[in-house]
Amino acid sequence: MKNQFDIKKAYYLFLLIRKSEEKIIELYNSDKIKSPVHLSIGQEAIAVGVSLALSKSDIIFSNYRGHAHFIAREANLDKMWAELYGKSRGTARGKGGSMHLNDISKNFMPTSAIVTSAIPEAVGYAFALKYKKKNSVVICYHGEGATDEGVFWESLNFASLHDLPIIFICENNRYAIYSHQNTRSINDPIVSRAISFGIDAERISGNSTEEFFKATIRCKEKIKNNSKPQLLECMTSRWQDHVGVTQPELSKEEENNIKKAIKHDDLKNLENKLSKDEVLHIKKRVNKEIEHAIKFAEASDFPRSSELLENVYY
Amino acid sequence: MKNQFDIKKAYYLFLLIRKSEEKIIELYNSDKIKSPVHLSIGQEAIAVGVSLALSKSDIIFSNYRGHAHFIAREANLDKMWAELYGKSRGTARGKGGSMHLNDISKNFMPTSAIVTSAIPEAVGYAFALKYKKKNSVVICYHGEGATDEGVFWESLNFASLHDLPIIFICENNRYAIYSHQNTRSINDPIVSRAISFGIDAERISGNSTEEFFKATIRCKEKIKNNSKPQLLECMTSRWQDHVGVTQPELSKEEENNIKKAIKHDDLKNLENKLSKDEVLHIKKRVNKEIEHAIKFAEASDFPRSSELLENVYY
Amino acid sequence: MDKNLEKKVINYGEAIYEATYQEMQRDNNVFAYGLGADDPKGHYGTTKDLHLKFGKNRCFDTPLSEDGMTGVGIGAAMAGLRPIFIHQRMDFLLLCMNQIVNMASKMRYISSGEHCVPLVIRVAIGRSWGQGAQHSQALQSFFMHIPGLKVIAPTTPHDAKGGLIASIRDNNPVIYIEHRMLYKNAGYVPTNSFEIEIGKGRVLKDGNDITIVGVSHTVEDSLRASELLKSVGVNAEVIDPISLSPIDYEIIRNSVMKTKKLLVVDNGWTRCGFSSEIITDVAINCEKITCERLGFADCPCPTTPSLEKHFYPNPSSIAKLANRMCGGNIDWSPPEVVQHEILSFKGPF
Amino acid sequence: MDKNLEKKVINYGEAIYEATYQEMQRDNNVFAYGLGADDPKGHYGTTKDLHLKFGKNRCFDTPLSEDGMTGVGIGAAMAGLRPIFIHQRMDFLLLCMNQIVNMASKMRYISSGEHCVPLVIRVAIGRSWGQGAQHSQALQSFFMHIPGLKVIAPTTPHDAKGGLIASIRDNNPVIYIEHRMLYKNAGYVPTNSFEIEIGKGRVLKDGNDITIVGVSHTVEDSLRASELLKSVGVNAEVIDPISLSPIDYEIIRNSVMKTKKLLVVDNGWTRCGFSSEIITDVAINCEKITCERLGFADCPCPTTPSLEKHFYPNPSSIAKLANRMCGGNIDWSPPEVVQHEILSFKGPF
Ligand SMILES: Cc1ncc(C[n+]2csc(CCOP(=O)(O)OP(=O)(O)O)c2C)c(N)n1
Ligand SMILES: Cc1ncc(C[n+]2csc(CCOP(=O)(O)OP(=O)(O)O)c2C)c(N)n1
Ligand SMILES: [Mg+2]
Ligand SMILES: [Mg+2]
Repeated sequence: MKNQFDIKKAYYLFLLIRKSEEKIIELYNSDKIKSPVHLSIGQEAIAVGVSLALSKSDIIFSNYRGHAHFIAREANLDKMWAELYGKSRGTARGKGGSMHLNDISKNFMPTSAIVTSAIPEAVGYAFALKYKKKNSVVICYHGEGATDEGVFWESLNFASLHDLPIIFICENNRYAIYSHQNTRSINDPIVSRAISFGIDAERISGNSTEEFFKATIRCKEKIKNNSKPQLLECMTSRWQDHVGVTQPELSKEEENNIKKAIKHDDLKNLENKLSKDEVLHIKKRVNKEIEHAIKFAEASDFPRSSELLENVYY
Repeated sequence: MKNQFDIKKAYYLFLLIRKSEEKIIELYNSDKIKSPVHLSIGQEAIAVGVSLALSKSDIIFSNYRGHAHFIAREANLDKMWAELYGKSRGTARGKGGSMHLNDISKNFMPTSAIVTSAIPEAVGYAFALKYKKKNSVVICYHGEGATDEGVFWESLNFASLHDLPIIFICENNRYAIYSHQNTRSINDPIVSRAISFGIDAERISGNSTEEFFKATIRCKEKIKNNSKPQLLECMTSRWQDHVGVTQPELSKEEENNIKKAIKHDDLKNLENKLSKDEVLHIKKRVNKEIEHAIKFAEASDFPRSSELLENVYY
Repeated sequence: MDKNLEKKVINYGEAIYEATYQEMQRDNNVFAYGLGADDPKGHYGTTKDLHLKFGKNRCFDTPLSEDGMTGVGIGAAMAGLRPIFIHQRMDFLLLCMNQIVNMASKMRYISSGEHCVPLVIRVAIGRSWGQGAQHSQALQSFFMHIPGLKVIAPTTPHDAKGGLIASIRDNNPVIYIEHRMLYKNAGYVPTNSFEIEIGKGRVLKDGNDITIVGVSHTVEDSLRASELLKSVGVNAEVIDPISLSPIDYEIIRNSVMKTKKLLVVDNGWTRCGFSSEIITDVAINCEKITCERLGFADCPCPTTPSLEKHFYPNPSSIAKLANRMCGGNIDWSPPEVVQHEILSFKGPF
Repeated sequence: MDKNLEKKVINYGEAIYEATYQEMQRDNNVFAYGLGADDPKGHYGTTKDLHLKFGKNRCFDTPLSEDGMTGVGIGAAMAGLRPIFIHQRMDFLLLCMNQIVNMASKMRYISSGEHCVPLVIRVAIGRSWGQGAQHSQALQSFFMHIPGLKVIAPTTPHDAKGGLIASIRDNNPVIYIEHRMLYKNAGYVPTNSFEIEIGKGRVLKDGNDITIVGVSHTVEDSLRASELLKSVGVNAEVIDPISLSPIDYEIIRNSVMKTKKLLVVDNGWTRCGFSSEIITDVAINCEKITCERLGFADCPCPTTPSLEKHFYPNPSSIAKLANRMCGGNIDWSPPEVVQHEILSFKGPF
């Protein structure tokens, strides 16, 4: 982690996510991918900005929409692809799929398909960090929909009660599947609610990688100084359907919002700040890495049937 | 319901609660009462003040600490006592006990022993009132401890989303069993949290029957005008142990608080506003009613064993 | 059954829709809610456009608050409404256990009959196509365990419709279990409103050699297995219990008295499951019956198809075990039967 | 068992305390938390003053947030701590089902062994003295149903201590079930730290005529019933399974091969319960065994003592049924046995 925003790295990670997701779309109907996928296209800036602000020892909790968080954390892309293919060299030897990625070498915890369920665990992990007097922080990514669940507020309450080192990253794309946030709560309340639960909370608009980076740096600093848990409500939008690779059925208004967002795609903004050569170099690298990952996945075997009953118990 | 505070009636109900609870203490160790009891002594002003502000058609949801709410609603005292005795003429024919009182003729709903569990039901009932275009409101009594549960916030969110006719009466006695509120959340946050969930919320200090009455009237008016759900945080204290009739093990500080509260006992304040004759008359009436209830309970039979399997299904 | 009614071939999803639509039409107190209840896909069409037809107070979306929303349904039911609470996956019921078990199931008892909770909780069981550990559980035994709850799991479109109408009209909380792999199942269904009796099972195929009892989608697989078994001369009787609580013990006892062999194929884990309940009843009440059970493998459900195919019982694993129980060749390998509904399933996820 | 260890007579509650204390001493990663964990009464003394001895980060009270607090325990366990999460009543676990079933039980599987969840969830079952419908449930079958969880329910102080230490050291989530009516039970317990093997049952009394299997407090009642049965010449074998998942099927099978009769006395409802699991295993694996079961009546628990006494199995109802199974006089009315622990129970509530 440096306090300086590294545009090249940001562009590289952003592109790696975008291209991976696009590759998934391309391959999806071939039935090679054995797992439903929740794509992150449109929301990558958050994962990239946040991840660039982290140290190796920081801990990541994410969710079923976790590809961007996984890749931005520089977790093992080969294994991620093998997992999507249901293969034994996958992050969970094919037993988890896209919704349950993990990479322990990067402190990327197994993700859950049940909304909000990993949030109290993230808080528990932060509790353990404090208990053991470690300096790391926990990053807890979640959607705005996750804040509808009561356990979200139980988690925030406990985090604030114990001053735990945790940053909640609320990715507010306004939707839970097809439900707009307004149909689930009034007054756009996430920041005000979080504050009432004793959390330092701030909204970051603009869907800019660099702004998310800076905000995360600020949070980490605040945690160091006053050890209060933090929440960033990161405004963004999801350009694909909730799940799978079909096109979403959108209202005119939402269609326009997404068009606008696409016009301001931060990937282009980052690209514009780099030289042609740099861009070309990164593009090549990204393509190569994705090709490599797909080859890795293709070459891997499916797990043997005896694995069915393995790892139920320790 | 009248908008005028009826001191005589307030004193009568208050005394009826106090004397009933004291009678329970007196009888408890005789093993006639077959049910654990959570006494309301110290908190009666809330139940009395709120109840005097209600109409017949309003709906009450309470909890395991429900004697005061039940009596203040002028629900059937004979049946309550029979229920405490485990007898077949009890409110639940002896199958519910103190923690599951109900009186459908007074719209007093069955109470629950699981903290917070009746709160979403109160909200659901309010939903039904709106659905059926009724004018009544739901009163939902609960402790401050109940606000620790996530489902409390789910309930408030839904109530505010649908503008439901409900008044949450938070009886803040600072304790959940032996846990002080400060060990469960920071910054004394109930009102601010409720507001962030879209609820009109206000704190009422002073433990005064009349103030609780006035506040409830205000809430009912606001519901009529803007149909927003309301919350009153009613500051109070519980003078007995959490459950049973033992004396609580208290810190010096809390002991002093309770001493102070006893000195300002609103029962005495009410009494002081009445003539000697009036007081005497009410005292007599209260004693008679309690005696009657106890006789009723004593005279009732235990349920027949065949009742064991009755009323499991409709 | 329903001899004089006009019938039409519709599928399971349409049957659920029809039941809901007709009941909402009949009774203003019926309303349907849940995550995505009014979304464009309308839960496999089962709630499609109900919000447009009946207004958004009678069919509405909710916040992601399963626990609270269950309580809301209970409270509304106590006030005289008849809510249908819809879940995209049965796994989400784990968030609602307190309300269902501590509140709904006991409301009548703790008020000695003063209150009742006519709430229907519709839950879909998922499987396959990578649904994995958290999106494929079938937890019927939890609800069967609890007095005060009714549980039904219809298999045919006929019973899906008649069962849902009966559930809506029932004054008790009913867990109505549907299986995603059944939505496309077609069959004759009366066009008018009708109820099946909750608590009665159905013999779907007569036979003398062995009794096979399935649950929900495994009834389908048991029927397929019975086809396989014909080729080895085994004539299986296949029973669809339809109602899991109350259970029609009689229909099963009567069948096993005849066949002397019982194979229960659960659509769920076996330990303390539906299958243990059925076998136990038979072990206690019938003499000299050979019993076996099949169900989910004793592990969470893996996503990869290479393992998932060993996780579930299937027509050929059912047939193989049934044949062995009937003294058949233990080396018999029944052919794999194509389960079209599973292969063709591509969502909506 | 533990032949060479120094032993002392202590009660069940003290055994739990001793196990916790010794483990907290041994391993800094062990901590205990839950509602009232540090309150003056310390959960029947089982956590008494631990916050003073080990500091308040190692024994602490929580907000009333059972769901969230379970997740906190899981997360802390994933980070290498060994939490003991304590509940005053098993009924409250209904609020935690999502975390226990969807998260804790599957964490290892969905990460193919990268993670484990060494979390102990201690839960007390209540009964009598008006605890009623919501404070007396015994939901062991829910947890037994789920692969990935271990479940134990010790009866003796010895097994309470050795079982808790084993649970704390186990790398899987363990549901540790204690019964409020057992806290005062006294018995010899090694003073030093020791583990029992999770998954092994124990024959508490040898006999040839019938096998009686209890669970938690009904093991006590089964022993009492076996005393009653002596008077009619029936020599019962009483088995304490101790571990409910994994289950020691062998010890039960071996016993019933000898006695040919099995009576399972559950401390919970019977449908899809512990008793159905045990009887089913025997029905499948052993020949010609007569089976019966007892358990909670098929209703919520009433508060009034006049009905509650019919809700639970008791020594004389157990003895009566066992005697009938052994061909004894069906009109035999065994005397009522005084259950001191129940009569004398007056809280803390
Ligand atoms: C407890 C629970 N309820 C419902 C679902 C179904 N579901 C899956 S994703 C999702 C939307 C969640 O929205 P949000 O938290 O905003 O995240 P996003 O998908 O927008 O990233 C829903 C409702 C679920 N998986 N878990
Ligand atoms: C879900 C749940 N958790 C814990 C308990 C145990 N318990 C019973 S009452 C109580 C205290 C609740 O405090 P509060 O809501 O403030 O109400 P008060 O008792 O002070 O009136 C607790 C923790 C319970 N009954 N239900
Ligand atoms: Mg969203
Ligand atoms: Mg309180």
